[in-house]
Amino acid sequence: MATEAKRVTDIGPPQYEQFLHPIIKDNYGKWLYHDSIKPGVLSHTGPAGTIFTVRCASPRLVSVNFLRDIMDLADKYSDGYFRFTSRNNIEFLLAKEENIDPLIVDLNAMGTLVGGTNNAISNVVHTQGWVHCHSAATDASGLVKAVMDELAEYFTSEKLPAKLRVAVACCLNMCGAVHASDIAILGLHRTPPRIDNNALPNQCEIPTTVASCPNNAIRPTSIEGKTTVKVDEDKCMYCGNCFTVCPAMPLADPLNDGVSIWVGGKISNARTEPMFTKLAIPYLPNNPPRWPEVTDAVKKIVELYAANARPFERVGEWINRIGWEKFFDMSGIEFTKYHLDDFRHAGTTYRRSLHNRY
Amino acid sequence: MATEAKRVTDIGPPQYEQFLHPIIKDNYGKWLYHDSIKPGVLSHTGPAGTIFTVRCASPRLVSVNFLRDIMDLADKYSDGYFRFTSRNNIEFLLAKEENIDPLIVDLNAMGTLVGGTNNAISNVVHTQGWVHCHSAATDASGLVKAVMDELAEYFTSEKLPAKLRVAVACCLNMCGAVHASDIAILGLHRTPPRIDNNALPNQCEIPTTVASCPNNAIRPTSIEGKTTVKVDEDKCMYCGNCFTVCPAMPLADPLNDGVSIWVGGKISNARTEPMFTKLAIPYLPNNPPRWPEVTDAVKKIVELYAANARPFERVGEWINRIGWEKFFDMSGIEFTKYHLDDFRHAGTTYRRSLHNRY
Amino acid sequence: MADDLKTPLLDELEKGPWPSFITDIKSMAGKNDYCKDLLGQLEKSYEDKRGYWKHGGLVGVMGYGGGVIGRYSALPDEFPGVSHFHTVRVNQPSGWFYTTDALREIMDIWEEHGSGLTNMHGSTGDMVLLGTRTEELEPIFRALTAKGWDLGGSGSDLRTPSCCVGPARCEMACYDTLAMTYDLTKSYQDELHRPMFNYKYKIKMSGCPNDCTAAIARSDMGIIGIWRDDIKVDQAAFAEYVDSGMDIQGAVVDLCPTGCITVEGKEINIDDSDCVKCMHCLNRLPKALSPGDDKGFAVCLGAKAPIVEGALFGSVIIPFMKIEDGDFEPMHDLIERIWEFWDEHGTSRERIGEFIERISLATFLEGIGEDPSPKMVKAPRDNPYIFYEEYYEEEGASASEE
Amino acid sequence: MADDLKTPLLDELEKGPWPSFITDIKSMAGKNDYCKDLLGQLEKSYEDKRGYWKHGGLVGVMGYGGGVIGRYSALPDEFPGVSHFHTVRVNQPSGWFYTTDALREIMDIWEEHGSGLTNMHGSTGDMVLLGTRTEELEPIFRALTAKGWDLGGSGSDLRTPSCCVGPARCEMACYDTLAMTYDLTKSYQDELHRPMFNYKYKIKMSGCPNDCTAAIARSDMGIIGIWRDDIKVDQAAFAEYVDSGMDIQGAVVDLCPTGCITVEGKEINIDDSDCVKCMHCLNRLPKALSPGDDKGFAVCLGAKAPIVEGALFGSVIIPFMKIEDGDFEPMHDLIERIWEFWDEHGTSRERIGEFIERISLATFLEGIGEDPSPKMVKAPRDNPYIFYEEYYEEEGASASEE
Ligand code: SRM
Ligand code: SRM
Ligand code: SRM
Ligand code: SRM
Ligand code: SF4
Ligand code: SF4
Ligand code: SF4
Ligand code: SF4
Ligand code: SF4
Ligand code: SF4
Ligand code: SF4
Ligand code: SF4
Repeated sequence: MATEAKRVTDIGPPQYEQFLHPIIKDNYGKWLYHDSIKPGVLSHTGPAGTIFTVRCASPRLVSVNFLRDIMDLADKYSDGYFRFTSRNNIEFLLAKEENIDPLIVDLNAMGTLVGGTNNAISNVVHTQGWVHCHSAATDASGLVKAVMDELAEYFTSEKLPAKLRVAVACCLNMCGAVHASDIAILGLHRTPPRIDNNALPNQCEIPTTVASCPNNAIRPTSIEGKTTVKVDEDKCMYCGNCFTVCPAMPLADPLNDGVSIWVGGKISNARTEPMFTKLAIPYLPNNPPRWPEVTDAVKKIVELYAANARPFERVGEWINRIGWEKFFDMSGIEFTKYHLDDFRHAGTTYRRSLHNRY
Repeated sequence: MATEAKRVTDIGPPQYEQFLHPIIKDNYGKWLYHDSIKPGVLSHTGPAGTIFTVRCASPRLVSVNFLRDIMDLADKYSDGYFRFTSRNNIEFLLAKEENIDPLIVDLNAMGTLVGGTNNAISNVVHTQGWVHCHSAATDASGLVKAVMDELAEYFTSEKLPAKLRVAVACCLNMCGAVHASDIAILGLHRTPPRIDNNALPNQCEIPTTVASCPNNAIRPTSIEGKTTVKVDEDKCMYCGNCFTVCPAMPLADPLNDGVSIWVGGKISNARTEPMFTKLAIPYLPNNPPRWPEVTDAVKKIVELYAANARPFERVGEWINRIGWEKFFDMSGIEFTKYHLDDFRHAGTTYRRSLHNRY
Repeated sequence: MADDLKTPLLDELEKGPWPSFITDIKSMAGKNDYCKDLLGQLEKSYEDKRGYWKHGGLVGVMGYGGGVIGRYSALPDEFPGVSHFHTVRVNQPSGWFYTTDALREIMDIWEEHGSGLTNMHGSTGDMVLLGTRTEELEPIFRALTAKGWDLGGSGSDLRTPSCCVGPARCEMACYDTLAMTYDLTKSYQDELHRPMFNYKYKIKMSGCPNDCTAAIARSDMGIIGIWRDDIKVDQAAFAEYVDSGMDIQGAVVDLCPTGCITVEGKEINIDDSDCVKCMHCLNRLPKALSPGDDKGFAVCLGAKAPIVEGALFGSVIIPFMKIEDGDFEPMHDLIERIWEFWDEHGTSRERIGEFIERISLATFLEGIGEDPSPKMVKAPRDNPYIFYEEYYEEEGASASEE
Repeated sequence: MADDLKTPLLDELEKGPWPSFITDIKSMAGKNDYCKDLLGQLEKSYEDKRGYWKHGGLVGVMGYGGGVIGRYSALPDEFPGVSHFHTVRVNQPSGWFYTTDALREIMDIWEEHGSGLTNMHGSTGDMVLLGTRTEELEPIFRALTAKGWDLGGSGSDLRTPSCCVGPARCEMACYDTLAMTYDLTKSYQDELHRPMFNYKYKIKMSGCPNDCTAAIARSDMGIIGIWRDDIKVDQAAFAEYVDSGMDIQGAVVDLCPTGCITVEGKEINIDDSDCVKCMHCLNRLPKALSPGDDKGFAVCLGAKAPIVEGALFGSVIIPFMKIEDGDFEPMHDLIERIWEFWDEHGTSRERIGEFIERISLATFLEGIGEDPSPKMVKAPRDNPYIFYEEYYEEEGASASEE
């Protein structure tokens, strides 16, 4: 074991240049253009030549086994250079065009798919779920697998009107991109926290706990001489923020926890400004292992969008063009009181004009 | 004097049908179309024939003398039928086309102008000012007169890109249309209320007074044993709502009261949804009798708009198309911290995208 | 007398092309002290850059709580003519239509009992008789009612409803704004004259989305005409517009907010399923296009000026409704459900728009018994803070409602 | 051993075309108890429809406050392999570029000291080593640092900055996102490793407004590339697009948000004074169009997920800035002004976006010493509630500031 003196800290990450393929190094900052070769395959050209990118899906929750298989392919086809994308796909960076097809064959054999470029559904930004997080109202990796099995054809093709970004988060903390995705799947609790009055006084700071509630539903109280908190159940909308700061206020409720579906968010500035995702379906049951209600609902929205949007129109742009009333009509999704905003800026969502489709 | 028994109440307004010109009665609900004959003159046609409308300006604050002159003309030219518009113009309803020009001659001789139709500046929706209201930070009728003297050519012609609606209000109560006008002139106080601690305990209800403040700047306090209120001057933005409920909190301050200019509001649903008016110039001095700084500023905005907007583009639509940065550039109006919203929904006004003109 | 009155500042406002209110007031200054002293006090305001009116007191006519705005000069010794200078709000006729006979009667009453100055009209819609003394109020009231006129609103009551010219002189009108205004005003005399609401309640009626009364911005309840079926097209009339050389593409097609108009040769086609009834194409082509046959109105609640919570536009509460066979009952029913719920749950000086925002649209709709519709919102919520009311009980798998 | 492990529910997730994380975890289940018991506990979660993890405790490596997420099973007796199951966040290299040599070294360390499961990568950008015991943390840390790797952030600290591929493989990049990420990460090691902020602070760098790292939605500080001059046009390359039969009108011209593109024959013209740099035309025509020469970035502050005050997108605080001659000083200066002001005036668990909204943009700008610009807002204020700071004193007519 190393001695104390040799312990190093605060070195930061390794300098990135050592990980760049020579062609990339030479073209760095000087790229001229890119081309799309086929789904999952791009080429980028600069004064120093062309690099070919082959992108494959990853479940993101991957083992050293999976990664070593990937690395073997990188050694075989891309001079040992590869990268991950901001949506957790894997990109092989090839100097030789002729390596593209053999690499794809090997990737498919490994059990993964090549695609995710251009007007496709790319990988799903997601979270920990029942695999690792205490806060989860649903699983994340399982939902992603179930949904992407249904949508795989949209990953391996570029037949959608535009890019379509799907996100999954297992609780309202939304670790990821739920609030700004074309389609988002959000796990949620639907009943107020149950308070463990024995544990609470030791485990939690009362002022922090009280302050954590977005809706002022938590008040200090005293039970058998011990200071604890109580929750005004009429004011609680199950966000779980109290649980984050106070472990003695768990929300998990197998009977009522479930999943909601959101649509129409976007991040890029292309054409329209970034948009938040909006509520489509307030509640679907947790139905593991394959969440059929959820996969169904998502697939229907994707297909409706695919059939009706214009070229380069993202989901939110499409809905804005046709109007939300038509989206609900066409999708057959019921419009309920839950769709009406009632948080901070709710008033800014009311329709304050006569512009409506009849 | 009438006896008690004969006193009638709650009879409501007279039935309107008795005031309708016979042609109007016959075409009621059956009108086919209208035509614009010249500035200030319209014709409306239905199965029962055509009625000609001649619209003239009114200062709105008018005496029985003025109205009697108008009525004499109505008797002479429009069978005694006339009406007022929602913007306080006067409309003569003529059965005979040949009466149009003589009526216009007589109206001009009377000292008023014919116009306000189509792509014109119509009459100014305004308020009481120093003529009648205790709350006024500026005069209203005088401002209107000063401004419309400058803009009269836009009332009597239809040469603007679209309709242009001007409003004046003498305090933040905005009795009228300031919050939704193409250009608005708003009188404002700029220093906190001065509290008359002697009068207050008798004249005002403390809880109502405290509750009246949009910014929670008012707190109950006690001075020499009497309950009164104090104002947190850092929180006060001079809205005058406390003065409305409590006469012992006057705001008038000749040195600092003044006028602000707002632009880009609209009401109709034509093309775009209704829009609020936005701050252009935070403060101009009160400079009666002719408010040269104000008339100048308004005229410059009108001329900039006239020269740059596209056909049928209202002021707000024009600014939205070119962007606010360009509006401030082109108009030479300084953009200051006062333009940055800091009220309830301020965050919704921040630019949350990269869409900017450089 | 006007002779000894020096108003050098106000005199400046007699110059210029726009009709001068000063010239007009001066024409009265020889006739009564109200006008003479009004000019004097106003001149002083112009010198000093401040108003000289005192906060109004409670004045009015017997049995009425509204309709009069009390006003007193802060300088009664200097300007005794305006020591009292109250306003009488007289309920205007629907659409502001008059005959000279009728209005002359009012002018005579007003010249006898007051300053002879008016606002034709106030921003809410009333005929405003500007400036009289307390002791004149009851005589004025009696003289007016004798001629068939009554007071308007003020204070926390229903304010005088008003409407656009609508079916009386406009081909765009989708419902009878004048009849509705008359009916509502007559039906709610008590609410108009006796303040007992949380705060003021204004109703404005516009016959179509051009909204010529600014209902969406200036009325707690805006009743705005709309149609549900297709725009009616007269292709022959359209061809005439084309022949006239009008820039149809630039002035109409390109400005349709949903891009649902196409023109082929001399034929116009509208994809009505995408039309948002903005009115622009109808406005430009009134001879060729007109609202459909299935006409009615939408009801928008909550518009107001900025005090206290910020300005609001009205928001759609009833996306479509119509009056059939002159039966206003459904409208009364709606209004009463709204007032009842606001009355019970609103707070003092809380406009209905602020009330709805405070308790939330969903709660409000439940309170008045209406169903939610996507037509009521720009978009569904974007935050996940949902109050679920249906949940599963420990026992079985069936959803129950709290 | 995996043999005696029955996971009928999870097995269902081995079917279908998408790569299966279950198959992958199973491949490890023979190798260590972490994976075996993870599968067991997960199967139970799938049966019971709930998670079985306890709230994390405070675990970490010596001298660091962040970089490790403590996690314990709620059923340690049943699943002892995951009784501890902590996450180690390892700071990824800029742009997530690796060589097989480098990553293999990490895999070896991780197989020796942990579950062998990872997230490549976490949503913030870290390499996430998923599942190990407390006693392994220090050894892992030492092994990693020996190979040149360090931990990422967690808790109320600077989180691991991340960036798009940028100049390394993208012709749109307006600044060097990789260099900036590396510089900021290296410069703020203390802030990254030792939580002392009010709350987390995330930085994401995108080379252009396509924003391929979602900086505008997922980072307290989004540094997003932009240019100020004209789009560069290669008309010959444009002519080739035209010749290729591409629907230029439908796919490009009609979709420009400001309508500032016109095409005549085979020539494209852009009115750059109206262009809002949305990227759409460049995206469609990468061979013909590229960002101008005057390139740099905008800084957007405040993006976050909905807890507590609702989700926010970042808002423009610095409309334009650039790094010249590799000198990051101005950027450091900006960041430090921001942190200092937030530190002094923000409250605990208040993200910077919430902080700015609470104190107002104007106050924030004053606090960090930046001037207001119309580029920071969609539109100026629409309410009249203005706090004037300059006013006239009784004495004279000159404006003074409080
Ligand atoms: C590799 C990656 C950056 C990285 O550092 O990892 C990347 C790379 C490219 N992006 Fe991206 N984008 C990447 C994530 C994103 C994201 C972030 C996200 O999805 O979380 C966005 C914002 C998404 C959103 O708006 O919700 C994003 C929005 C775009 C857009 C705008 C699309 C639109 O029209 O809205 C373009 C332009 C386009 O494709 O036309 C673009 C264009 C590109 C180009 C063509 C840029 C170039 O010239 O090389 C690259 C290939 C695109 C492709 O896959 O079709 N990239 N791109 C990311 C790949 C993620 C993946 O595995 O799928
Ligand atoms: C007479 C009046 C109604 C009344 O009952 O009194 C009226 C009458 C007509 N309006 Fe209006 N509008 C009247 C106030 C309004 C208002 C309210 C206001 O200004 O406070 C608006 C909303 C203004 C706004 O958006 O800020 C209004 C927005 C319109 C529009 C929409 C204009 C636009 O493009 O935004 C039209 C359509 C048009 O002109 O193309 C319209 C069209 C018309 C037509 C053409 C309707 C018709 O077919 O007869 C009438 C003559 C228009 C003209 O003057 O050019 N009317 N009109 C009002 C005349 C006021 C005046 O004296 O100037
Ligand atoms: C006379 C009139 C202005 C005019 O010159 O036309 C008027 C005059 C007053 N208004 Fe108003 N308002 C008048 C139409 C409006 C309008 C416009 C409208 O009705 O279309 C508005 C904006 C729309 C709205 O209702 O929000 C308006 C918004 C206010 C407010 C702010 C209310 C708010 O919620 O923001 C106040 C303050 C209050 O209610 O205490 C107010 C209060 C007042 C008071 C009573 C002053 C007060 O503090 O109590 C003013 C009496 C002035 C006087 O001495 O005569 N007045 N007031 C209008 C009524 C005449 C009529 O009956 O026809
Ligand atoms: C691991 C990761 C999800 C993943 O599967 O990738 C994650 C996991 C957790 N996040 Fe997160 N967040 C992760 C990225 C995000 C993101 C996305 C991002 O950074 O781009 C967000 C949304 C953006 C944002 O920051 O707002 C996010 C918003 C939150 C929030 C809500 C914060 C808010 O202000 O709204 C919380 C709650 C909190 O801070 O107490 C949270 C809290 C948590 C905690 C620590 C749970 C907690 O209550 O303390 C989770 C630990 C899970 C576990 O057991 O491993 N996490 N979290 C991501 C970090 C990995 C990495 O370092 O790369
Ligand atoms: S979204 Fe919630 S449950 Fe999922 S990882 Fe983040 S904090 Fe945990
Ligand atoms: S779950 Fe959220 S809303 Fe409910 S008490 Fe906890 S913090 Fe408040
Ligand atoms: S705007 Fe203000 S000052 Fe003017 S009339 Fe209305 S309440 Fe009085
Ligand atoms: S003027 Fe307005 S902000 Fe100031 S104390 Fe009075 S009510 Fe409050
Ligand atoms: S609102 Fe419509 S119906 Fe009424 S006058 Fe205006 S255009 Fe005509
Ligand atoms: S009414 Fe408006 S939305 Fe409808 S077709 Fe005409 S211009 Fe288009
Ligand atoms: S954000 Fe821009 S520079 Fe970065 S990868 Fe995406 S397109 Fe390229
Ligand atoms: S970048 Fe966007 S706004 Fe600028 S010209 Fe291209 S499409 Fe238009």
